Amino acid sequence: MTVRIQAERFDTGAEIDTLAAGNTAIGGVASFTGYVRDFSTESGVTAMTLEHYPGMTERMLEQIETEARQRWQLEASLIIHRYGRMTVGEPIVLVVTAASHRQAAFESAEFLMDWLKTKAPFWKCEETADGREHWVDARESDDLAAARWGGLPCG
Amino acid sequence: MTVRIQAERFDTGAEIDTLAAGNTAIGGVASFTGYVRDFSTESGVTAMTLEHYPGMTERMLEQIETEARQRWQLEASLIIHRYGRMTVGEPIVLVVTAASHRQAAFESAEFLMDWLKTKAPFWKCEETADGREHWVDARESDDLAAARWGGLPCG
Amino acid sequence: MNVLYFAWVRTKIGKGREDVTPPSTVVTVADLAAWLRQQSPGHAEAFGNLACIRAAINQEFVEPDTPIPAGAEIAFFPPVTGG
Amino acid sequence: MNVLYFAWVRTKIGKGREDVTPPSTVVTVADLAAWLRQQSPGHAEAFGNLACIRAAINQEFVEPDTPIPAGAEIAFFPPVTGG
Repeated sequence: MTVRIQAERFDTGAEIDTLAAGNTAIGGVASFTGYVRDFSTESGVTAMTLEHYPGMTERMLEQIETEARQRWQLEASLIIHRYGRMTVGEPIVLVVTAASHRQAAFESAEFLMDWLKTKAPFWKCEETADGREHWVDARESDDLAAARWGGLPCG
Repeated sequence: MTVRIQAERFDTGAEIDTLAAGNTAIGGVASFTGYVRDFSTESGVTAMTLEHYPGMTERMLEQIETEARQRWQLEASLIIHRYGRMTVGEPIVLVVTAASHRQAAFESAEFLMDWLKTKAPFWKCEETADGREHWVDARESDDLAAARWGGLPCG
Repeated sequence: MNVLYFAWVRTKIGKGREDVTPPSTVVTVADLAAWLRQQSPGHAEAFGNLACIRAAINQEFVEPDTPIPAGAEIAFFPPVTGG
Repeated sequence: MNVLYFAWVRTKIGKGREDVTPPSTVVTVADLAAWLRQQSPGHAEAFGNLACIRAAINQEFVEPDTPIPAGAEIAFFPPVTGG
């Protein structure tokens, strides 16, 4: 059960192999890798920088991994989330879960990703080809929580 | 969009890397690898042989991959299913799906695995340490379809 | 008529494939299974409980009441246990 | 009181961390945000629309009406956009 926050690239294949190796109780391994997508035709974005809250990030990721292990019978799990500058095509985030049964592996991987997207303290700043930067808006779902504060659009 | 039926082992990591490489429209890649689990403490099973129906297997896997591509917007997908003899810890099956959006990748991978388990013409024969072999029973869900034929237990 | 067998249907019958010539009263997949059951003790054991048998015609799953077209490839096997 | 800023809250204020001494009337996270807003034009811009601000105390997300304990680490930031 591992959580890593790092600036360096990671190797999805090597991480999955390491997680599954040697534990013959594992019947299935599910993984999800998120990449920097190419939005350049729409928006001219060529790179982005992920800022995070050191200390809180590790704390939150460990909390949610504990939660996943309480909900599902997992043999092993791994979360890697990068911070810093990344260009199009680079991997950003990896979640791997291993269980005896396939449904536990799938469901827990999806649970971890959903949680990461909405609760882990990361913020994306996108760069366009002309050198300009802008902070990415939060998704609609977050606006529900926002209603408690008031009701104006963010900027 | 690839389907492979093979006796040889495969490398999950290398397959995921190949699938994702060079397509910058991909935002997420989901994968599932199924392994031969160690049941030896319960049942003494140390290896198994997967028999399949050559020709029909390829046909069914291609059908279901087409179905997945109609239901979800996928950038790439891969199914590998092995046949022949495998020992505990070896990978049996791999599904990888790549999409712009994470939900499409997750859902389609789960759909492909569910389908493989219930519709692909594979049969498991397990070996125990004392050299005996037995064919694995189908899962309960299959008994619904069986009701059309009659109602006795299989053997 | 070309018939294929897989898994324990194959091992009980003792072969994976055979060419058979059933009488013209054999029209459906269920008719063929009932007729094959009478061909040998191995066939009788394999087709002893039809609840445990699945079938395909020309590599597509079919129901027991499906008529067998001319020149078809028929396969009998247990419920699948793959993945 | 140690306050941290992230993402555009940080860039608008022009620093990622500051030590502040609010008056004793500042009890909750919302009180602190309202007081910080008056400290500079940058603060005014960052805290201009509180609907866009989230907060953490000692690295746990909190609601605006949460009282600030003594010696706490407070952080203000936009809604998260990770993954």
